[in-house]
Amino acid sequence: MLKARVKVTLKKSILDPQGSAAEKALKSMQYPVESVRIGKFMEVVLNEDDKDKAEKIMHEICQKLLSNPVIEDYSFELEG
Amino acid sequence: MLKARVKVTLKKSILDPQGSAAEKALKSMQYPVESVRIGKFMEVVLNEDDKDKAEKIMHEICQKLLSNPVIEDYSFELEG
Amino acid sequence: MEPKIWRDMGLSDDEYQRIEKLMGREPNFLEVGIFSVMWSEHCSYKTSKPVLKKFPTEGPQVLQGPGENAGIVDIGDDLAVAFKMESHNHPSAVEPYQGAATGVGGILRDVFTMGARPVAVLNSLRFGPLTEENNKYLLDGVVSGISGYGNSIGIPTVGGDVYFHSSYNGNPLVNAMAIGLLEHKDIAKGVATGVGNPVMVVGAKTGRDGIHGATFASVELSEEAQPPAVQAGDPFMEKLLMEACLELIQSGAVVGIQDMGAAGLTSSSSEMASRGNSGIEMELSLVPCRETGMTPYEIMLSESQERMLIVPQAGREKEVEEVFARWGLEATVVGRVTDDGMLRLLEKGRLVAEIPVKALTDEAPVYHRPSQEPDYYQKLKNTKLENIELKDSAENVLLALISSPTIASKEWIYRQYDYQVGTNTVVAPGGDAAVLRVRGTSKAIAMTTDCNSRYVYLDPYIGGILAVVEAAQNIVCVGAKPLAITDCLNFGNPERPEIFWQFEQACAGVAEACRALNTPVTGGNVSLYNETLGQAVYPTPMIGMIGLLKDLDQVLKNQITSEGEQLYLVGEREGELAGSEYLSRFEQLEAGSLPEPDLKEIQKRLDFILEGNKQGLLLAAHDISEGGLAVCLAEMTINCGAEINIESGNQLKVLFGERLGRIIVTAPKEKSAALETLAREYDIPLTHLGSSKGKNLKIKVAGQECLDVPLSQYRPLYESAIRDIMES
Amino acid sequence: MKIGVVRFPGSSCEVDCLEAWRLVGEDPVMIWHQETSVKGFDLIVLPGGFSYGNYLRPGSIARYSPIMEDVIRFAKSGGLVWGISNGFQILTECGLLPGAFLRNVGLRYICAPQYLRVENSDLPFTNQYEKGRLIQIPISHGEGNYTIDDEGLKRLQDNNQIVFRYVNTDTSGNPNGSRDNIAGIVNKEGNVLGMMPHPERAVEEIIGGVDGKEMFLSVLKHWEGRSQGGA
Ligand SMILES: Nc1ncnc2c1ncn2[C@@H]1O[C@H](COP(=O)(O)OP(=O)(O)O)[C@@H](O)[C@H]1O
Ligand SMILES: [Mg+2]
Repeated sequence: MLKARVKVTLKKSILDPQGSAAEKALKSMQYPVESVRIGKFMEVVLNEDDKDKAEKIMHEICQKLLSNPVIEDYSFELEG
Repeated sequence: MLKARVKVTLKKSILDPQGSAAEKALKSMQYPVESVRIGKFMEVVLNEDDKDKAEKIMHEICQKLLSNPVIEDYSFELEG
Repeated sequence: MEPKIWRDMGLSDDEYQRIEKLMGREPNFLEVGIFSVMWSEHCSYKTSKPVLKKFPTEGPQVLQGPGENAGIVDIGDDLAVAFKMESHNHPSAVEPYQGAATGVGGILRDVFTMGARPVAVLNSLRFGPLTEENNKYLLDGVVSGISGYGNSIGIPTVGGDVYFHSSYNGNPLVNAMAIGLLEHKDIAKGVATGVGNPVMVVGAKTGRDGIHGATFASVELSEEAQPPAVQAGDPFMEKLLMEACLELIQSGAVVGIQDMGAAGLTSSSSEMASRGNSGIEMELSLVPCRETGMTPYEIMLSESQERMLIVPQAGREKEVEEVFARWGLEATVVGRVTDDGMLRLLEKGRLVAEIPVKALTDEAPVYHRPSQEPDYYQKLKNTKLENIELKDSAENVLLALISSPTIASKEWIYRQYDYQVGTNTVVAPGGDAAVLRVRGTSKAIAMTTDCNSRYVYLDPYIGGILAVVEAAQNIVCVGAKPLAITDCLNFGNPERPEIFWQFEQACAGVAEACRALNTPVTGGNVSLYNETLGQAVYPTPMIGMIGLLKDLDQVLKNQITSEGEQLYLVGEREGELAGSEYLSRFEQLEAGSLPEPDLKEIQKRLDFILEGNKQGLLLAAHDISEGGLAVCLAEMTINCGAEINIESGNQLKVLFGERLGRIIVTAPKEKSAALETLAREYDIPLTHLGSSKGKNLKIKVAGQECLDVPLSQYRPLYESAIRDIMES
Repeated sequence: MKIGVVRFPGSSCEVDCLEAWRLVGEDPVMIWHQETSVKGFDLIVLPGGFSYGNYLRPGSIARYSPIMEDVIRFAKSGGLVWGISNGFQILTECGLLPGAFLRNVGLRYICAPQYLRVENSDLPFTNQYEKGRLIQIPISHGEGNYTIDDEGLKRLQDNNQIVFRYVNTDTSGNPNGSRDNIAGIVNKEGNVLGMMPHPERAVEEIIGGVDGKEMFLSVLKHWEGRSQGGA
């Protein structure tokens, strides 16, 4: 079994309503915050021990389901 | 300016409907997936150059706003 | 056993001894845990039972009274309505989003477990003032939780009420009501009968969440009270569960079914066995768990959401599994019905608990708590209000009242709720009561929640009456006939004699009004221990009422829509300052003696309105509640102004005095004479107030011009008051 | 006309859509998401609701329901597909329509009456409106904030693919932050429509208006025209 830690972030060009709301709130609370962007963090456990295969699978499921390539980027790390 | 990368995850005992839905979907698409848990990933840029101060600020805003301590855990890394 | 063990679980030493006696031996840890939740106030009603007995619960319309998961009333054509209200106060104080969301989920299960398809949800909310950040945070979280759950499951949230008062600081009230429709033949019950019938757990897996939630709901909130792990809701799972359960009930395979609410598997299994005069034996290792290594104690006490317990006919297990599989859900046999009256629990074949079912239910202790009139009561009652005069211009007072969060439009809240899904919502939130049509018939059902807790605080008996009266008024104002109520009784710590007195008195008032207005109590919920740091909330017996419109075309509007409508006041011209919004806001005084309402007279007025509407004499109706006549008129004239002339009376009391049992109606000019004749027939006071006209609200009292405000001025204040606070 | 309304687990407006079609005299059919063919249908409706709880992203999981493969084929071969609210989200997730959805600006769910302007009335779905007409159709969504890149937007504009825009009459302008006030779009060929507002909730006076009814009548009109043309 391998565990993948996936980060899904909104593309730079896309406005982030959640991030801007958090940013505004933090600024109004007087924190020295410049910007906030909010994405997703996922932990996927795979029934697969071969790192190469796992990597291929993860790319596939990230593109197909876990992220929407129109608005999001993804990256992941695999861990034994 | 410092950038913090924050991971917010649901506590173990808390139900994760999003994760289970994604898990089920991936399984039904025949991927060798054991489990999926979904949390948040945030990037916060701070107007602060002192790492210690930044760390303190990040703990505060994670507890106050970015995570809900009743159901979530958080962790972050600071980067120059 | 160490006393600390049972004491930590919330059992008293006496109660522990009672357990030993009932068991005839020393109970083990798991058994004590089971007793502790079943004997918690939340599950056993040990304090409230003797009081609740006084409610009228019968009537020709009642198909199912208290004692089941929800009450059921007949609406003719072989159709019935199941409805129930429940609190989720403490979980919402700790985690407003999930607390409120799971509150909605729980009450929906209570309704579909009866075989009814939920058609609407209402919510009754009480918070501290929005001048405090924490209360804004709670309101925001609670509303998004209700919205998040109700919207995703696809059931419209069509109404409710919200008040803001400092007594709710730290202990908000979150009560949810659900309404469902069913055919008589589909009524299902929470009973376990038929020796050898299987017992099945269906829906979500059991996790470690909410263990001891029922106990938590039965203590005061304090620094030390350890909240259990918060329960998170999964509305998607609930939706599948609902569809599967309804399908299964229709198949006729179900003997008994009950949701797992407070105290989860423990209460559902023992209550079903108790109602069926049977026993239940379960192998706990068969219960599907979300986490590994869960102990029998954790499995029995978990309050994981979206689970049900089903007893199908023996031999039809496969059918059950198939129905659930179609909806992507698990259904697992975990035990069977026995005839020995025992709740017997095994873990991998090893006996881990064995308790007589009746010991958990019928034999739970009942307390007749001491009751004592609190000191404040006479003092506030005797506060002299005679010398109070209008503090400011009538215009300024009106504008201030209409933009106070308790009175202002709740649109900021209900626009977050999908109140239209199902396309049956005829009167959406914002009216006096919500109205839903019943497809396939010409009928509609009306529903509302109400309780002015300031009245209840000042005089619990009269306040209890008034809560029911207000609900009935709201139902009648949309043209429906009141049918029955459910309640949610939110009070402080009943071990304090003053609180118990409030409870007793308020319930007596509710009972009295229900008897007089012929709206029996079909069920409800008691939420005690609503206190923070020794400070109790105002006593809040929330009333959820439903009514029936035989003819959908007779829905009454609550607002004036065109010029030339004739406005009439049904009832007394003057209200009282006692307990009024005016007094609270402008004199910082919550005091006075509430006049005892004449229920016969009020019934007559309600009948008059229903009859007037039936005869087609009415265009609109709106009851006078918080803020008095001027506020009521302003709410009615949001789209079209009016010129009002009241011949006599004290300006302050006429404009801002409060007194329930008063309703403003409008009639087309050509029907005025007929309406006046009808009023004489019914022998009720009817005063012509004026007519709708222009774009201003103008009011003259006793020949004196006292108010002339353009609706362009008060409408935006009314509509945006809450939004402005919440989004600033 | 043979009309199919797809029911995904978590859909909630499928029955409302059926009822709306019945109101204009049709006899629509519910299609369970696990079926694999839409053969024989003339129109497929993807209804509103919360398919799969709208977990992950709205529409992202429903897009892989068994029936969708054939719906995509059907759409590509010119079949009429009409996605409402969650149905619109599913259509963007599976690429039949461009763009994507973000949470409403303000992060709150909105259920409210909403004014729209009909921008394109030459479609199978809108031929009963005049171009430019203001209509009132309720919205009900938490993630209706339509987004698309500059080129994509230009293509929509140039090809006249924007069908409805949110407009302001009194207080109700753009409710959710949608790019270019977009409330509904079609594909280039004009046979696949996605819209966030709920026309099935605006077909009877008693439940709050009839401005949506023309959409149903438009589809029928279009269909009659086609069958008479012998296509
Ligand atoms: N929490 C809520 N959820 C949904 N609708 C609400 C809520 N609170 C108030 N409303 C709507 O606003 C209307 C007016 O509320 P309220 O001022 O309490 O009226 P009334 O005095 O007639 O009971 C209610 O009838 C209801 O439709
Ligand atoms: Mg009212």
